[in-house]
Amino acid sequence: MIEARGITRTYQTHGQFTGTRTVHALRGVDFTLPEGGAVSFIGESGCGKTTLGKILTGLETFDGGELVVDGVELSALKPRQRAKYFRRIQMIHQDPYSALNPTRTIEATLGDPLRMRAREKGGTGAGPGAWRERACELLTLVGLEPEAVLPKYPHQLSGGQRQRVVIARALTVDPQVLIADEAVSMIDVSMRLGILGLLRDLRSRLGISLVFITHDVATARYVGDGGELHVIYRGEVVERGLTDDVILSPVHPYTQCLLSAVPIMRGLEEPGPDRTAPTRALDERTDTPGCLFEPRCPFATDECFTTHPTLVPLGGDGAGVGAGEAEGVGAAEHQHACLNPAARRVVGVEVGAGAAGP
Amino acid sequence: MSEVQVRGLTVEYQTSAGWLPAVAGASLDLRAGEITGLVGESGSGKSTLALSLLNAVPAPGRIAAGSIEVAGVGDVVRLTGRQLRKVRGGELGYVFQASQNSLNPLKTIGKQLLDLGRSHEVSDLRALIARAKDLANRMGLDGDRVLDSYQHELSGGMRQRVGIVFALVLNAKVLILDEPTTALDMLSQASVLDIVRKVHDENQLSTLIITHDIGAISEIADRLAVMYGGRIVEDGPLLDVLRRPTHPYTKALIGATARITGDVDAARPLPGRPPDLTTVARVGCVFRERCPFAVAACADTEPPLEAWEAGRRRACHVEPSTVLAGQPGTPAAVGEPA
Amino acid sequence: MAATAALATAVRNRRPAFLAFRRAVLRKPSRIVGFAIIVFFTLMGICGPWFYGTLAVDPNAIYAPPSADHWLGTDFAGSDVFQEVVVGARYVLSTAALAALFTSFFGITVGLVAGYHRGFVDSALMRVTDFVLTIPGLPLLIILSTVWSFGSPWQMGLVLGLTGWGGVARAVRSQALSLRERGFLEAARGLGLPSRHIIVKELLPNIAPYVAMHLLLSVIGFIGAEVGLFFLGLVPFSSTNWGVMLNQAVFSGGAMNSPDALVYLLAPLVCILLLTLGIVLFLDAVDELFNPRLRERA
Amino acid sequence: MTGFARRLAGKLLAGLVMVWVVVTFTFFLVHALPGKPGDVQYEQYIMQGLTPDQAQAKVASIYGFTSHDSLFAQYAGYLGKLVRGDLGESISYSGVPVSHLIWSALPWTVIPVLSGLLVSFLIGVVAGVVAAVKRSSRWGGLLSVSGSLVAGVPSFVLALLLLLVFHTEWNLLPDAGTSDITTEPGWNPDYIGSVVQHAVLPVCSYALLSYGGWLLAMKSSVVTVLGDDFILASELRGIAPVTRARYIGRNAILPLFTVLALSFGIMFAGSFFIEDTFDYPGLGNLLLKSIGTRDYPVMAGAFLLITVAIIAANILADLCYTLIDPRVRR
Amino acid sequence: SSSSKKSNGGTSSGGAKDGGVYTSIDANNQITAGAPMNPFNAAPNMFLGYNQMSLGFDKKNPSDPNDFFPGLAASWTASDAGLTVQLQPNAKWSDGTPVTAADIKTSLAIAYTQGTAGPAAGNFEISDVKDLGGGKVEIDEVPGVKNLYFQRLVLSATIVNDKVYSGQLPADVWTTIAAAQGSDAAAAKSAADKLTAAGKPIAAFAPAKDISAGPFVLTRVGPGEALLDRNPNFFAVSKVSPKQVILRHYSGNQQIWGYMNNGELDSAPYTAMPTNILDQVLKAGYTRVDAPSYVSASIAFNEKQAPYDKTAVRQALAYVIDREAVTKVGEPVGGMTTPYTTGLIHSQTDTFLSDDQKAALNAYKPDTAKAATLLQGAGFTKDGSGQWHLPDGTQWTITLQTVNGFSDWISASTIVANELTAFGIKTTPAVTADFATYQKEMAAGKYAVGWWLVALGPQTDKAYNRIYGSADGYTVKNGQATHSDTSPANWQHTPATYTVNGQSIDPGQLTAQLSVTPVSDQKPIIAQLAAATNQELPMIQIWDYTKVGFYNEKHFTNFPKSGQDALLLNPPGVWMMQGFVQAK
Ligand SMILES: Nc1ncnc2c1ncn2[C@@H]1O[C@H](COP(=O)(O)OP(=O)(O)OP(=O)(O)O)[C@@H](O)[C@H]1O
Ligand SMILES: Nc1ncnc2c1ncn2[C@@H]1O[C@H](COP(=O)(O)OP(=O)(O)OP(=O)(O)O)[C@@H](O)[C@H]1O
Ligand SMILES: [Mg+2]
Ligand SMILES: [Mg+2]
Repeated sequence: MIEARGITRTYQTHGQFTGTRTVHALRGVDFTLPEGGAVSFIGESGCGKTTLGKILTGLETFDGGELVVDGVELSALKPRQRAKYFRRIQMIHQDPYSALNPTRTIEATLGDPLRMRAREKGGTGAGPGAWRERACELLTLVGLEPEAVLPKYPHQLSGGQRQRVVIARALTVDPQVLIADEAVSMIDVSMRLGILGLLRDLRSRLGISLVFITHDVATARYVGDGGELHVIYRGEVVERGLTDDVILSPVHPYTQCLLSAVPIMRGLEEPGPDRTAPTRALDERTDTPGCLFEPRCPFATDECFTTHPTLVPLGGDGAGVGAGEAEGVGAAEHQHACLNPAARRVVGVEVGAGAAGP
Repeated sequence: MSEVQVRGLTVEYQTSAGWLPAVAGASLDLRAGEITGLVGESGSGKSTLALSLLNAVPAPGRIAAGSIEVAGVGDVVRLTGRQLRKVRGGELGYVFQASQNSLNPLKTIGKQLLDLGRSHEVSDLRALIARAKDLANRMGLDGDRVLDSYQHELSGGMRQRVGIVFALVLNAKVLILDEPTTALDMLSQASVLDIVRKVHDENQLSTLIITHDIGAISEIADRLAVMYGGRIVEDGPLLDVLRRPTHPYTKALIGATARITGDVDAARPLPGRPPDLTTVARVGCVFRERCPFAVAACADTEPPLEAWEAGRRRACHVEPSTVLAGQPGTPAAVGEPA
Repeated sequence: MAATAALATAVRNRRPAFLAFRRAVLRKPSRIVGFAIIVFFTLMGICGPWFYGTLAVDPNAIYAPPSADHWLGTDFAGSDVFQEVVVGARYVLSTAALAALFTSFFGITVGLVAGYHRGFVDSALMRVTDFVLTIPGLPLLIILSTVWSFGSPWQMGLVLGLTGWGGVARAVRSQALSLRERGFLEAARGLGLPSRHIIVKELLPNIAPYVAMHLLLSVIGFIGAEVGLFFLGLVPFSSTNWGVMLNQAVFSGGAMNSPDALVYLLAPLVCILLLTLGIVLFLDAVDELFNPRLRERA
Repeated sequence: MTGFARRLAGKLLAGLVMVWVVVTFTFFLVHALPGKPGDVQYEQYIMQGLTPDQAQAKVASIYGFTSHDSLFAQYAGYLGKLVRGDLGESISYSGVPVSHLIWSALPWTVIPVLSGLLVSFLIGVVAGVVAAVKRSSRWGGLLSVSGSLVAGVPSFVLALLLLLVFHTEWNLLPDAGTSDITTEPGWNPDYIGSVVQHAVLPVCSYALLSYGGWLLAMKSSVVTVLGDDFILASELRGIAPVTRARYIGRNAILPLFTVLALSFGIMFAGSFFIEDTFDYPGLGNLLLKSIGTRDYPVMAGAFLLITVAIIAANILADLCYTLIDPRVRR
Repeated sequence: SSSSKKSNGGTSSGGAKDGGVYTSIDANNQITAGAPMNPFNAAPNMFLGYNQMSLGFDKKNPSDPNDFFPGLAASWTASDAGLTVQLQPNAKWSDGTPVTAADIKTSLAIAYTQGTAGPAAGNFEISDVKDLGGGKVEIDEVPGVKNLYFQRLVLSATIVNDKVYSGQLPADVWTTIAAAQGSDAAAAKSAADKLTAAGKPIAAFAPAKDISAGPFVLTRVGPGEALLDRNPNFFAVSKVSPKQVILRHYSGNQQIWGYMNNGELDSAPYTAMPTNILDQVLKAGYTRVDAPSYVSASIAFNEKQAPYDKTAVRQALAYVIDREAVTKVGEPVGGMTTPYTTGLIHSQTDTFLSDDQKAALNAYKPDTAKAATLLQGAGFTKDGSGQWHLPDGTQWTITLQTVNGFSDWISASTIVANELTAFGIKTTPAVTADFATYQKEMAAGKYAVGWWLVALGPQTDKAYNRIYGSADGYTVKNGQATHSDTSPANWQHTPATYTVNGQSIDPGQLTAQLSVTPVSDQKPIIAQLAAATNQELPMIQIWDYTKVGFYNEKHFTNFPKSGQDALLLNPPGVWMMQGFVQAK
């Protein structure tokens, strides 16, 4: 469905007083998203997740690599032609508050793309009121009551409801891929699960593929069922594999740090035995010839400082040895970009038998 | 020994529908050396409660009833003017919800620190600076550099830590943190929580930490209080509450938290949407509409917050055992739209 | 069937807008006053000349004091000052309104296009905007007035409008730039909605309160500018209007020195002050009219 | 600081380009104007009793010959002279250098505008703070409305009203000119007193004119700052009220400095209304007079100077901002 | 106010008793600080009769163009060679040096460079200026040229100081003048150009200090105000009472009204004013003095534009307009309704026309019936609603053009428009922004009907020249008129000949003739022109202006009174030389 090959994106920032600075937002990201599949990206703030999402939806250009949608290389197309492909990829914004136009009712918000869609399809859309039916249908699909929601303005809805409307709007153009960038981080905890469940539902019911972008690994796990997890650090994927593989036996120290940072429910869970933390805070300005994570890595060696590691499959004894370089990989293999890979158990595990758990 | 005793605190806001309580009859103790976590959904009144500890409810709000006894100070609700100002920052350190923006953008951190010292008539400003640097260093900041920086030169996590420095530099014994990690990513959140714990322990503080993320709070809190619709609906020792939630809301909240391991399908979203000032039930239990255990009594009498076990309190008409057993009658609603 | 449904929706949508307007205006007495003043002058501008076709000249009643016949007295030619104020309102108001429309139109178009498209279009348009902003409008206008005889309100309005749109364009652009990064606009682009649609339906409503406020405020500004030009006698005129009245009161009526002519001077001055007051008072309601969030507050 | 210097240089360059554009624009505009300076003078001579031939000859000798160069050649010549600071010679004051006229008019615009601006800034800012703090009370609302009203009233209306009250009615202050002619110009108390007395009304007009703007700007700025988190945070830290007021004040006033420089430019451009009303011999008045007599070089010169003032004010505003605000300073 | 606290103190440096400060307005000068103190500048800081002198001062006597008050010349006699002038025995410059023949010679040479002299009718032609000694100076006219106005032109020439100005003149200026007046046309042309070219530096010349031969010396020029001190070396200093003079510039009538309202002026020049202001001014203690003004306001037609090419139309309009009422609104104080349109002001009509001739003139008394008859005769029709239609059927509308700042015209237009509209011709007044544009557009034929000043006298040839001169396409040279219908200044487009009383006349030619006819012989020509103008109405005269001046006896007495026209038509400086204006 979507295949990204070595996507890179650099920004030139012109500080008011500082000179030009180059920010490498993405440094060669590649992944394949099969139909109905899911890929999750996790990483800390500023590592390029949103940039990736925007590139995938055509809101941002990339300056290296190739994006292939349905076998078509997009860089070969004219911008106008590209739009058609990008339309199949829809973004769900992080902030449901700004993702809906505050001056328009939900009816208007959904109506416009639906009418446009109907016009494109030509006669099949039938009567002028057809879009309204479709709107109701979509709202029901995302678990909202159409009659109650349609005439309302965004500010009259709760965060969770808004996010559902956002999803419904994305569905108006019959997308094949949804990009969810921090889709639940601004939503009240109690309602997050509902949205995550909805996304998972859409995958299974409509066969929509999902790119899930987050810094919260736990949520990635909820939608990325059977999909891949990519750990991204300063624009570079440092580890990837099946979601559960990566969570349970991360080999890259960065992944381990990220996973260690997931709070554990004391009393219900126990911290993993090998919890680690980065030795210092992120400084995007440092440039090293070697591993980008080396300055913060608790396990860094001299080699890390000089050699830049690239993604390699986990060594023969690992769990996720895959089929290699063959096209159309079935189960994704577990890869990492670390010179000293060592699987560590860092995530909290449920307290086996204790007090009652739900 | 309680450092802070909140009794029957009611805080109201003026709305177009009149004065409505954002916090109703809340009673809470902050004990020395203990971190109390306060969780609840958005709009449940957490920030309002925290601000009223400093008698700083923003307009158009007012403390309508209740008392807040702070050890060595007395009832904060009765304080005014200079005395109140001295207590703020002096005895009660507050770390702001949006701590990223809690600093004057036009002044260096050091200068603001001096302002703070002068405002509290600290005689030895040099010592104050030294203490601030020390605090900063202990939180993993470069004290010298930070004091010479402007707010915009610091990252979100650094500002959060500077906020804690400001709260503690005058030797406050009580530390109140409102959503200290909400805007931060996982790594920063972990380090901030870590620091809070460390500082708390080193200074033997009474800490109140507010969040809506039950996971985050369980990392560091000793006690847990759960708020809903302006009421504290349950409290007790953290581990105990997490293991044995006896209020349906607590139970649901724990159950709605995404976990990194275990059965994905075990977690369930809460039905309905959280109430706000105007939609919260005026009579009966505030949670009853979303409560799978609701009984007839819930509709007309509000359950009081009462101790039911040593160190545990709850406000529910349903028997603790019923809730613990997790066999509700008929769920009130499923799916979000209520 | 579908048509009736659409009609029903339309009706449903229209009524709340009207109700919201009424509610917003009625919320404060000051707004009612402001709105009433605006309506009063608008009616004066539209209907004034119908009431008094040609102004009667009465050489035997020059500078008559206010009386039942002449509410505000008479002028140098024995014409009724009140009638002159009423008749003179149309030119002044329509010119100012046209100028405000022109500025808004140019300003919004340039601002939106620049802010939305960015890149080359943006920098080109912004250079032009800078130029318009830099050229001092009023001095330019008085120089232009020697070439152009701003005979009709259209011409005057156009010229006033052409010199004044820079500020709006800048402001609209910066708003468009910030809105552009807002989620709903990204979403609209992602959905493949046409640019025209996005600009008109998504961007525009969000800057509407700003634009409306600007429109009202610039009406005051333009009245000041044009009346000033007439007052200084810098532009030719062929019929009476408030600026002409001021000019004649001061320069041929001696209103600054003669109490007889004072009413003649004060009548247009007070009209300008009143209209300003009306707009100022009403402005407060504008935000509420456009922002559904504020509108709803009962 | 090199970044700053580069930025400054960039601004200046952009300013120069804008000046050039404006010069070009005015040159061609002014040459497109109908009516010759001689026509005006000619009719005056006729009315003084000269025969048409005499008047014609006199006009020809006074105004010299009109240039027969192509417009473009004239333009090139004008630019060339301009680079050397030569704005040409006045026509209606035959032969007097334009720069001389402009320099003698300039102080009579700059000084009143500046003092009016400063006075209104001080008063407006204080009133703005009051209006912001008391915004929910009746007085606060009244203050804001009065501010908007004054801001909306045309300048000449204000000037006329001032003149009516303080000159015609009470005869407290002179209505025209810059000083009493019988006083010897120079640093003597009589002259300075007279200048001040004559400047009161124009300065008041300028001040009134911009006072409302400051009030409104300061009010909204203070309201914004009051809502900023750091103000609440400082309250929660027990910062002394005086210090907090300083925090609010500094943060609120900062964005106004940009406006200050800008409004200098705006008032400069609008000065002719007030200068005409008080017959004050500033730049605006010079421009008006030169238009009346079709004195192209003076017209172009005055217009150019007004534009340069605006451009300079813009640059100044920019620099002001970067110097004061640490967020953009480096 | 600024003048109210003027002190009368200070040491007296002159002869007469110290009269303090005299404040007035110079209506002709835009007093500008920084403009040169040079009478030849277009905007000079020089004030005729105060610090700018001529040999004599024109009494503006319509029946004697050579009637002058003595100025620097105590007396003069015309001779065949030209004019011999006896300078005032005591005439001195303010620096103490005497006024000499050299000063006269330089000044007259400068006049050539300023266009006021030269080989054209109406300009003098001087062959030489001779110092006869003893203060006698002889100014010789080029032999063969007999300019009627030679004496008048010499006497009214501005006299400046030779030491100051001769440096600005080319050394060979008199040679050039001679060439310009020579018979070789080509050489004359190039010499004339040379003279004009020499004029510019003189106009721009800015002397560092005022050296005056008049009663006052310029001390200081402020913006819009000039301060002059009494010249202790003035030949008649004992007659001059004021110690200082403050002259304010003229920025508009309303400003003068304001000054008078506050009693700030000792005398005020002519200003148009409405009655309410007149009352106000009289109340403030001013005395009104009237003097004739050789100007008349009229509504003129562009006869190239239909229907104004028809005499009947112009006559009909004259019958509709009630000039009495118009004057009352337009110029109630300074205007006198003109009884007949003749091209001259009323008093001159009285002087030059016999009673019979006057009786034959049509006064065009308001008579709408006559107007209607005339129009119907010309093929115009009136529709049911009372609107007049042109012969081609279109509705007749008039735009009556006036100029901004001419408040009397603007006011008058209102009532004219009202009258015409009431008659059935929809008329709107339109105001052009300034006079330059007005003239330009008028010359370009843009206005069909507009206001126009006529009867500019006192010389009758000038008055008629205003109607049948350049505005009508005539150029007059040496009493010969040439007509061109395409000349750029030609906007009136009156026909080249009129038939009056069955006799065909060429008004342009007659006007040219008038300029070379002595006043005593002008009557027959004027009779013809007046009758033609009255019949054909190239313009409708509405009112004759009166020069209304004011004085206030608060500080000074002995002002010229009404009837002393010759004085009143001169600036107060001339009054003072004559011993008028004495401190109280
Ligand atoms: N338009 C832009 N111009 C310049 N730099 C940019 C731009 N957009 C993003 N960047 C930079 O690219 C990097 C990646 O940004 P991105 O927004 O993709 O991060 P993110 O992973 O989404 O972070 P977060 O978790 O905070 O949302 C950052 O360093 C950011 O500063
Ligand atoms: N200034 C105010 N005026 C009126 N109502 C207010 C005001 N501030 C808060 N409220 C209401 O009071 C209730 C409690 O607000 P509070 O900010 O204490 O909630 P919270 O638990 O901190 O929520 P969050 O998690 O979103 O920070 C909410 O319903 C809110 O709408
Ligand atoms: Mg992001
Ligand atoms: Mg909160």
